[in-house]
Amino acid sequence: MLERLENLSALYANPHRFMKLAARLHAPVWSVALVVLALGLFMVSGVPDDYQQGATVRIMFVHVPAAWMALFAYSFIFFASLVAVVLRHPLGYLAARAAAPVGAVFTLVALVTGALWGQPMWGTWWVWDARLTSVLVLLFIYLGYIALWEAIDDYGRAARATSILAFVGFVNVPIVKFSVDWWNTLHQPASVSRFARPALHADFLYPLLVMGVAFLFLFLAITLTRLQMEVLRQRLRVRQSEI
Amino acid sequence: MSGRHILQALFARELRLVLRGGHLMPVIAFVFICVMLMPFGLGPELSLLQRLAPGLLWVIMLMAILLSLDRMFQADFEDGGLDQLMLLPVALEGAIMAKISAHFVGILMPVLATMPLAGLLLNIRPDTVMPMLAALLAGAPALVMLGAIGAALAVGVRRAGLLTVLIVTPLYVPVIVFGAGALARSLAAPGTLDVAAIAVLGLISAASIFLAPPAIAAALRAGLR
Amino acid sequence: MVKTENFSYTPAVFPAAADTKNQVSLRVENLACARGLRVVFADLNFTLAGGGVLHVSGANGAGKTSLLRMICGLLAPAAGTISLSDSTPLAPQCHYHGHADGLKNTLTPRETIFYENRFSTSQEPSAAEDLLVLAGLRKQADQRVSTLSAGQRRRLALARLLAAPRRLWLLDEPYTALDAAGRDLVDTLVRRQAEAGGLVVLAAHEPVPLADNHLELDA
Amino acid sequence: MYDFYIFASYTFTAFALGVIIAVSFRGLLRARQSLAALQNTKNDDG
Repeated sequence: MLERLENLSALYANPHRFMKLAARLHAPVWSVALVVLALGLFMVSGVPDDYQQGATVRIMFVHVPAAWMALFAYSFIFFASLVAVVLRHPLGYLAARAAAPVGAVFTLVALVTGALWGQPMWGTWWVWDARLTSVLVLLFIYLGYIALWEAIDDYGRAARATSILAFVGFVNVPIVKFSVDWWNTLHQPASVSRFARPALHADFLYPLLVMGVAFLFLFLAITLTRLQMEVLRQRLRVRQSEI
Repeated sequence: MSGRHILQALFARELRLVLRGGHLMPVIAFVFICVMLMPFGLGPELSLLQRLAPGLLWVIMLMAILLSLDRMFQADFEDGGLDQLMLLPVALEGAIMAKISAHFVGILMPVLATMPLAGLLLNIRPDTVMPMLAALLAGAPALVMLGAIGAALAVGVRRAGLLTVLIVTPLYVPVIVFGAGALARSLAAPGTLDVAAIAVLGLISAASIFLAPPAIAAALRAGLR
Repeated sequence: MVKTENFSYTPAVFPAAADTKNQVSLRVENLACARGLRVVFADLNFTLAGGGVLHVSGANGAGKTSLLRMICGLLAPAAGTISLSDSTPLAPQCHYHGHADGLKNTLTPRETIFYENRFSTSQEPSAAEDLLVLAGLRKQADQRVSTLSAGQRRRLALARLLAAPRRLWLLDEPYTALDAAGRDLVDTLVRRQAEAGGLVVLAAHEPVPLADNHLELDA
Repeated sequence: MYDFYIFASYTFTAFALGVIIAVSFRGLLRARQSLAALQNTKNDDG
């Protein structure tokens, strides 16, 4: 019955093709993620101490990729919502919903590791540095997005409302970055941003890139798992309504 | 009779509703309550308060706007006014602009007018009052338009007020950065006006006046049932 | 017994809702409605010719209100299309008279009608005075709407149908909370709208003699 | 001397990712189970 109602199926379509593909992709994506992560960790362990920061530079290999993923996840949410609204493909809404908590966790990791990295250098747990502040604002953008999903019971409205917020939020991210950087120069005109990465010669660059790829695949793997869950929950909602 | 004429009537009605509904007083009371709390929290030392005054007034202004926004669409949602608003033979974005303008004139302008007085309580330097008003005026439209997006998304939802604040706060960060930032400069260098920052504020406000209504209309349509 | 005011109305009070020349009909094609995922009704087809009055009946939850809201665009259909024969946009030509009347408590009936007149694209909005008399609210004209009884509020909402004349009226149980005089008012308005070539879709539990079409939605 | 901060960073990262991974897999499993359960009840009275 559902398939015949085109507006409804535009929201609740049952992506059989996708679920078969996802099931096939699930194990490979996870194994690649874990393998690259293991390689990354191995390379990180072999890194010499940085002449400036000593051993704490190793925190960079977790902090920076996490910050990358925090931004990447939000772009993923934006494009998934775009696919859902423009191409009217309902899977987009579910993919955006699946990715949000993963993005939020990476943002949290970036914040905590940023504070842990800052502590030995400046003796304080939190410093209102431009990059860390932007990441903090990004965390609240995620929390707002997730809260909107949870607050609206009707799936149709939730999907449309959250896609609007995803678009507005996406436009806002670079503006926040720009304003926070300007704000940072306002209050510390002279000093270069304290988070200037140490001279990135090969010893540091390659492990960082490998860890970055590892975090990317971790993000894709977890999101793929959550997306399958969301699709099954959707199917559950449809089945329960038909009893 | 053109759509414009309908929008004027809508603006007049909404303004009358805002003034009669007694929405203004609680917001002004909120501003002065916050201002009064500051010395208790930060200590009565005048030079400290003077340095913090512009930033504090900006944050208080922002929260006052958030407070006043909560009822903008919720009231119409509950009494069926939203249905009638959507059936007006005029673009929904226009009707939304009329409604928000009435809200701005009826609540925000008076609150802005009281800001210098609130500033006095924080021993604000007289020569920084004008820059503060300029920055507040340049930034307030953005605060109202962006806040209205959050209010529209959350209309009719459980704990809509809290959700609106959570959704809107990240949108407010650039506005408060340039708003309070503009004042910090004029505080540091007396008599000067940080034109660049206020220009950016005006830019953000102009952009939000054009980009927010479609988002608000879409958010209200999403909530139809 | 308080003598309810009689309704002295002159045809001049009713501007033609829609001049009979370009009579327009409403077409509904395989319309379906769902609440969340529960299908309320599906494959609904009918055409309401200009000047027609359609009585929609059915148990609670059969989708009467949803049908009315879909026709005026206040609810997205699960499937199907609703259109006017001259394919002009539907929403701006609809009046939706529902349970939540959209009246503002802090305004007075006179002010309410004053603004409703302005919210119309028709050239000569009907005089507010006549509408107040029509709705039997002349005495309460300057009281706050919050002080009106449920019946009086319904009449004020009915007066809005004429304050801004539109082609299509969607009346959701208009007879509720109305006394005999109030029911006459509804019948008068509906008959007048039909004669002027407009369309009326009226959801009600009780029989509606003046409706020339009837649609039964089974729950 | 800084080992604590490095150790804390990596363990928190592992912990946070571990939580989101565990929650996601549990959610997937639970969705599968309740869908299967629903399938059975449908077949029984089908």
